Amino acid sequence: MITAIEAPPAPRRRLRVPLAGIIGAAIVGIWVLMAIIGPYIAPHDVGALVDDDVFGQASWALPLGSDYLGRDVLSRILVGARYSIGVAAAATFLAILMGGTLGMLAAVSRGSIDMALSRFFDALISIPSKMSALVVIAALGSSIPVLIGTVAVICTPGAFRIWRALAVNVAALDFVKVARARGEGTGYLIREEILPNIAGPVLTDFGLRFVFAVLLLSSLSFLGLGVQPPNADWGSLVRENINGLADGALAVVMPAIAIATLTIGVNLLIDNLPGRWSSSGEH
Amino acid sequence: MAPLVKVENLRVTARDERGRENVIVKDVSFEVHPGEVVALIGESGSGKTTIALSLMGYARSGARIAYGKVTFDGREVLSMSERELSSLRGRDIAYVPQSAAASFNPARPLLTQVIESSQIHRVMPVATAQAKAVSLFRELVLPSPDKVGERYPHQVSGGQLQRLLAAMALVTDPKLIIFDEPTTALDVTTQIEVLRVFKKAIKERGTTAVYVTHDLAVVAQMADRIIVLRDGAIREVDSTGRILTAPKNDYTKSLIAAAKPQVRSASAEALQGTSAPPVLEVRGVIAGYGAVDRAGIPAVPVLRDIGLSIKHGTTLGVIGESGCGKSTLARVIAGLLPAAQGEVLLNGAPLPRSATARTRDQLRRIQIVFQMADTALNPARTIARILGRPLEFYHGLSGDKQRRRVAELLEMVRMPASMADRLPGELSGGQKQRVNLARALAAKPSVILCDEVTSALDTVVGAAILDLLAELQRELGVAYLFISHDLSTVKAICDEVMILYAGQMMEHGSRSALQSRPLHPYSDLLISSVPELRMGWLEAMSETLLKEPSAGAARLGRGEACSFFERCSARIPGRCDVEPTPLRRLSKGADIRCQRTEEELIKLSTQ
Amino acid sequence: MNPPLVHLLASRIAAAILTLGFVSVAVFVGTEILPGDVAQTLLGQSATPEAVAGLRAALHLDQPAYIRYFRWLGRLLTGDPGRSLVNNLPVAELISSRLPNSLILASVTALVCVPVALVLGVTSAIWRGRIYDRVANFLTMSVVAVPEFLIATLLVIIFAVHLRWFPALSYAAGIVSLDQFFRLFALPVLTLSCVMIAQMMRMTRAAVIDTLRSSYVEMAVLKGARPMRVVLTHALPNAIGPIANAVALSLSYLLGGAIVVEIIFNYPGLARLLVDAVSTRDMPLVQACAMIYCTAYLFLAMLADVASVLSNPRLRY
Amino acid sequence: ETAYAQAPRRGGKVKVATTNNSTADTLDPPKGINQTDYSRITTFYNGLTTINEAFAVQLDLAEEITPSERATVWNIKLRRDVRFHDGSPLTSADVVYSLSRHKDPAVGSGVRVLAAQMQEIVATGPHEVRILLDAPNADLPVIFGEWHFMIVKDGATDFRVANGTGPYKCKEFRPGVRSIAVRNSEYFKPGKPYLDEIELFGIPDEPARVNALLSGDVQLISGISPSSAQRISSAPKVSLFETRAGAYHDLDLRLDLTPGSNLDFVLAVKHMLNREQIRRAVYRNYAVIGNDQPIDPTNPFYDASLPQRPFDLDKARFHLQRSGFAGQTFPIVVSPAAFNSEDIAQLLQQAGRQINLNFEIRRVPADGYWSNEWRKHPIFFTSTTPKPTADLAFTLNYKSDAAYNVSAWRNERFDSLLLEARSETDISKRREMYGAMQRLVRDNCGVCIPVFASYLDGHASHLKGLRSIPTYGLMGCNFAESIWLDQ
Ligand SMILES: Nc1ncnc2c1ncn2[C@@H]1O[C@H](COP(=O)(O)OP(=O)(O)OP(=O)(O)O)[C@@H](O)[C@H]1O
Ligand SMILES: Nc1ncnc2c1ncn2[C@@H]1O[C@H](COP(=O)(O)OP(=O)(O)OP(=O)(O)O)[C@@H](O)[C@H]1O
Ligand SMILES: [Mg+2]
Ligand SMILES: [Mg+2]
Repeated sequence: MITAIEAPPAPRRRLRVPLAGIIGAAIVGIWVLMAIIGPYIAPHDVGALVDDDVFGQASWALPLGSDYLGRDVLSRILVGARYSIGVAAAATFLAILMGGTLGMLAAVSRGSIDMALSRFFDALISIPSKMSALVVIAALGSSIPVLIGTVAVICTPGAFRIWRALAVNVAALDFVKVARARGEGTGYLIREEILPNIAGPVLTDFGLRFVFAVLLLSSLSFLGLGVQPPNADWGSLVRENINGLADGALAVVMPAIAIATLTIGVNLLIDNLPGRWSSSGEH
Repeated sequence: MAPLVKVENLRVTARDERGRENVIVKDVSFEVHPGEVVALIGESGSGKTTIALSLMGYARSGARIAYGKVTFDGREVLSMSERELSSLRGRDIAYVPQSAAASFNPARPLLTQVIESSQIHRVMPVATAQAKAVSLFRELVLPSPDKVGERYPHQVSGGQLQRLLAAMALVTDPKLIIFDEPTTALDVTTQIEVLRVFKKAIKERGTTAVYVTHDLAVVAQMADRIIVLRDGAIREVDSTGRILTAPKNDYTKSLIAAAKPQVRSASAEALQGTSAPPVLEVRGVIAGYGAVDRAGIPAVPVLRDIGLSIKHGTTLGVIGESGCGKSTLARVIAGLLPAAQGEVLLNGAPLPRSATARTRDQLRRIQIVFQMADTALNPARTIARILGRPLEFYHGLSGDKQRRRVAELLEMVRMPASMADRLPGELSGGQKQRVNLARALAAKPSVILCDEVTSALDTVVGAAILDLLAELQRELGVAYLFISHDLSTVKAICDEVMILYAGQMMEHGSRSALQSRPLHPYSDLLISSVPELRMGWLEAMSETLLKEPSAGAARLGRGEACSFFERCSARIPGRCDVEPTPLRRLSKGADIRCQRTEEELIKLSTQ
Repeated sequence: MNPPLVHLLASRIAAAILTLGFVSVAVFVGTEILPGDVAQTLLGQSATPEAVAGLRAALHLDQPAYIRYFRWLGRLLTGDPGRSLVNNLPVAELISSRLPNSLILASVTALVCVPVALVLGVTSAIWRGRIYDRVANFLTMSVVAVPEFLIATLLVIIFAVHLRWFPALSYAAGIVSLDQFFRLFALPVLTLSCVMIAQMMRMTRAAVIDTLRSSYVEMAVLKGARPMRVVLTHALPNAIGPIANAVALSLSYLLGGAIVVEIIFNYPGLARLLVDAVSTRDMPLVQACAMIYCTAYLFLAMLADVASVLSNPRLRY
Repeated sequence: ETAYAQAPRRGGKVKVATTNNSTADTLDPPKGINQTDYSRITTFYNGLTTINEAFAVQLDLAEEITPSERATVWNIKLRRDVRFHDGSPLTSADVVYSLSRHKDPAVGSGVRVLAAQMQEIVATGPHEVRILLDAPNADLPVIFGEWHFMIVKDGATDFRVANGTGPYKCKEFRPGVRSIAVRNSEYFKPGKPYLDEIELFGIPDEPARVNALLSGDVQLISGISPSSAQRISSAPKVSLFETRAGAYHDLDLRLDLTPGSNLDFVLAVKHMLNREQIRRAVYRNYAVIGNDQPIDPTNPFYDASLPQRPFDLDKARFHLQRSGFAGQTFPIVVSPAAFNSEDIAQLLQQAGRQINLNFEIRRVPADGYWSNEWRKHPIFFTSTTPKPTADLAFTLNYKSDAAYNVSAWRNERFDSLLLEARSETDISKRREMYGAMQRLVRDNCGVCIPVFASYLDGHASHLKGLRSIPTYGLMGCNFAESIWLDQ
């Protein structure tokens, strides 16, 4: 006669992460580890021609085969992890920091600040991205920090829009009015009143923007921004080996899988964070 | 007769702040028979809402029905599938939740939400449901019943929302209605209408009801049987008559004893000190919602030429019908809703109309306790942080000091300090209300605008809170604007009372003036509508009240003429509804807004 | 129509004009900052200083920047976007031959993607945590993680080269039958969908799930609403703001970001025109494309904001 | 092969996909800058001459070209049976107009340098033109075979539609989209052209281009990368078509900047180039080993006796030590604009590691490479197209004062040999001089030429008539009048 009706949700202070979240965290963890130690455990030099054949199949010596020049795909992926993960994560954080903060600021301030910020980002998004990238290269030269900055700037307007849209709804609620009536500054409103209440969707936005950043990297490095040969981020690995696609070369498949696993890992983790941050399961 | 509801050994647990499983309902068993009204009364936080919800097989997030059996109409609720539960909820069992503001979807018009259950369960076509809803609105004396359904939740007052919720439950003619504090925010006259509607539904359709409340007077009118709860366990179950007249349990006794409020009021000196300017003064305020036109009148005018003043260390009670503009007045004073005209003065100095333009100290000095306790708390922040923030913000308290003060504040509002780590969603309705009050206290203000601060509290805790307020007033000289619908409370703690009707001040005088005649006809109606702790009062009352032409709800913004005209027993057609109503000073010391002279009023009241 | 909305629209239109002005200045400054100019790109590898100087003079590029800008602006205000510096064709003509293509591709994709994404997002919110949700998220995230050019190329290899179901190139003048239309657009639309669906779907899911925490959702459950109804009529309306914005962002990508698809399927759309124009430093053409893109974006953003305001009565009144 | 055996068939439509496509696409011959433009130009126009498979000059619109005064004055007689697409006959005015235009900077001609030598271009009769050069040049007829020098109608300025004398008429032309050419039934070459229609457009993305051929969407493509060649040659119903030509992608060291100013360093780099490896890994053997001089084996003046420079790290180390740059780091600028530069640079980088020399690869955008980066750094890459004559190959890129002397090489002996050779008529003497020049370049110039790359085109197997003309892929971009479809 006893029945437990509602599934008990994760308690707040004891962080219990669902299995999916653990899997996600594990994937992300492994990749982050690779990003750190990748270059040291890579069996070959990233630039070394180790195979006479091109697009060679997997073998003991080259577990993931060789690329379009006959280089070791495994080593290239291991070394590339640093760029794809490091740069993309840094850029995404930066973009979220700028876009998110300003988005919430716009939502809290409304009025002319909102209008000015919104239109500014609308304008930013309307400037052809190829042009902005080229201008950046021309004006600032090419380096990893510049690459991070550029990816961040390109990702910012989107983050701004989404965050603002989320924050606007919260900013109209009573408890925010209470805080305003207390005389709280914008910073507090953003940090304490708005942010915790949009955490779920905002994290999802982070996950998506991270993917975009990873993919954006390859087109920017193709333009010559940031990652320089013989190093390459994963997107660029896919790009440079695209001719092997018809034969199913591992050189093109494996970097793509690397990106996909990273993406899925990040998003699994985000979807299965404990407590209020959770965006799955019951409430 | 087989019971409609049978609860056996119900145990509900919730995880507490340390993640431990905590029993919040302790092996409760009771029965409800068809056509019966059973009241659940008890301390705030005693598990009333939790029990009510578990009758529908539901537990709030964080809580879990751990054990027990609930039978409804011969079916076992707790072992039902989700699908079966869905068809039960809303159709066979309707629920009127405690927190009205949070229970409405902010994005949808009210009417669609009111008739939603009927549509989900396909009990009637839309048109029929709408017509039925509108007629319920009318019975529940909602303003413009045909139109109010088009509004959105944030556009109506707290009491109006509560009535809309009641209408929502009544539309589908369920077998069992669970009322969770359905009249907490209603003034007495409205409450009478609402209770009458409930009675009618129960009588005409044989509906069974579980009535959760803390208001013993209401219980006396509504319930056949009373279950007294405390700390999640049943203390006493008996018929209403016996509980009210001969309670056995000590706790029940204390509840009933506390139902007759003692007078707590400011010391005489505080009233004497006339030289200093009043702490708070409001002059000629016109306010409302929507765009302001060129004449300075908002699209939806609510307050019409309101003035008041509160002296240091005194309490002004504001009473009036639901929707008359009490909360609006508080919002205007707090600067949340800038007045269209008029000014607000703090210690004699005019305040900017909008809160954003006020200084931090000005803001600190006026604190508002929101009526809708639920939505005024940030759901993502723990109580400790919610209370800690004003301490830090206004007084720079941090770390251990802050924590100690938070514990103190919780203690003051009769809540265990361990609740500090909870999120608002894990509190009961009354607890949230007290957190709101505690937050206002934390600022150490000179004026607190208390918007229905005790409406969700049982008599014992309510009395304790009133004691607290009085004590603070004595010690710190805090002044209160005490908005309430509960006349007895107002009479008990207020030095002066202002009676509002449709945004107009009808009578303003000292507490004692309210107790002596003559009164403004509306005040008269209000006072005679206060429910008494005696069974059968409602029936008797309805008879007399029904004779009054009271069907119409207040009309807003009719220029200078009297807005109480339609319902006034002393009205003079052709004069009251056309001419501007004068303000009169009565010999007892009160001001009233009426065409009738003092003599006429005396004569009328003695008839 | 209610006052805040009218106000919103009016101020938006005014702001849009300012924004366009800002964009045009930014684009102009951009083309100025970029090393190289039309003369150099036209001459390519054969650009010797004298040749460049000669061509530059012929194209009036030797005039000061602000004069060129205001001359362009002046002409634009009279409704003439000028001529391409590269091939001397009227910009209006170049654009009008490309814009419809972009619009067709964008609208076909939008018609496919938006409903699919919203349905996926909403259903996975309804069945959150279940297998369906996990699979849907897994799939959308995996396809969005694959670089667009890889998806496009893969689709071509499978469906055009091996199966021969669809053509590898998507441009054809004079489409005669629905079948042909379908065949031509199948692969580009599929590619774009892979990129776009994830963002809309994930934001829909997240925004909906977020609103599911509210007490009014609890109340809906207590009214007997089934999960589907709870999500559709209670959670969704409150999540429209962020969803509309995610959709607007994704759709804006269709006009300006379909470059990979346009290149791989050889589809003559606006994105490629813009990229070409940037590479050749063809200022009037870059400006025109940027203006169109900006206008479209502002329009979408405005729609999203209107949807956002309409869905939230607190903002509306 | 079989193409010769069969008689060409008339009729049919062909879609051709080339490598470039942008709004800069042009029908104005002087403005052409890439294969797409050249292919269009040859479809709609003719030149005075063309160059054939054997690298020899053939008359086209000209009936006779005769030099006088030691090749300083040239008299040209035009064919009389040629009409433009608008029906007007070809006259000397058209030729004078077409040739003179190159000298106008506003036209933006790609061969203004070559045109500059024509001091005077005058009509001496309705079908006669006389050209006065500023110096003798025996190769002038070859120059006329250049795509840029094709003949347009006198006074033509509007190039939205081509009005030429070519085998096809222009039915539609949209820059950046496509052109449609329809048979010119009044073409002056009897029996030609064979096809009814040619649709030409560029697909810049190489895999997409290859896929378009494989899926049957197009019948002829150019610019196949060596890594896709295998896919095409193994696929049914399509064929790979290789054109050996003197195109090379050279690594250039500026001799007037550090470190190229040190000849030992240059020699070290030249020895570090693993040409075999480059040919195999980068070009999949669709290339001929180069010897750091620009004359390729298809050229009649190629000096086979010149010893091939080997990949020799010991020598490289030796020169590097002598140069004193060992252990230092130098940037190499690469760009997608200069084909294969990235890959070659990476192989060089690897070789450098082994002898303690670091190269840091700096990739710059293709966009604006030629105007902003090219030749502005000490070490960079160039893509050089084949030149129709040894003289041009040297004159344009190696002469001390040449506009495109990318390594800033100055060598008086080379310059004087070049001038001598130009006016020399004795073939064997000329060969000797060109041999000496090849050696000079090989040993002293800053241009490193690892291989000569073949042009790879692909076509549907039933498309016939392609022959290899060593000036460019797609029959030197002159396929239009020769190809036909076999059913
Ligand atoms: N999700 C939760 N997690 C932990 N404790 C909870 C949770 N929900 C309710 N509680 C606790 O359970 C007790 C009973 O709550 P309930 O809402 O049933 O009280 P109530 O009798 O309705 O009180 P009130 O009259 O104030 O509304 C309270 O002490 C409350 O703090
Ligand atoms: N945002 C709004 N827009 C339009 N009308 C509103 C709005 N908010 C409140 N109202 C209306 O203004 C009137 C006064 O509301 P107010 O909240 O001040 O009432 P109240 O006296 O506090 O009533 P209660 O006792 O029921 O809380 C009500 O009729 C209400 O419907
Ligand atoms: Mg309760
Ligand atoms: Mg109120």
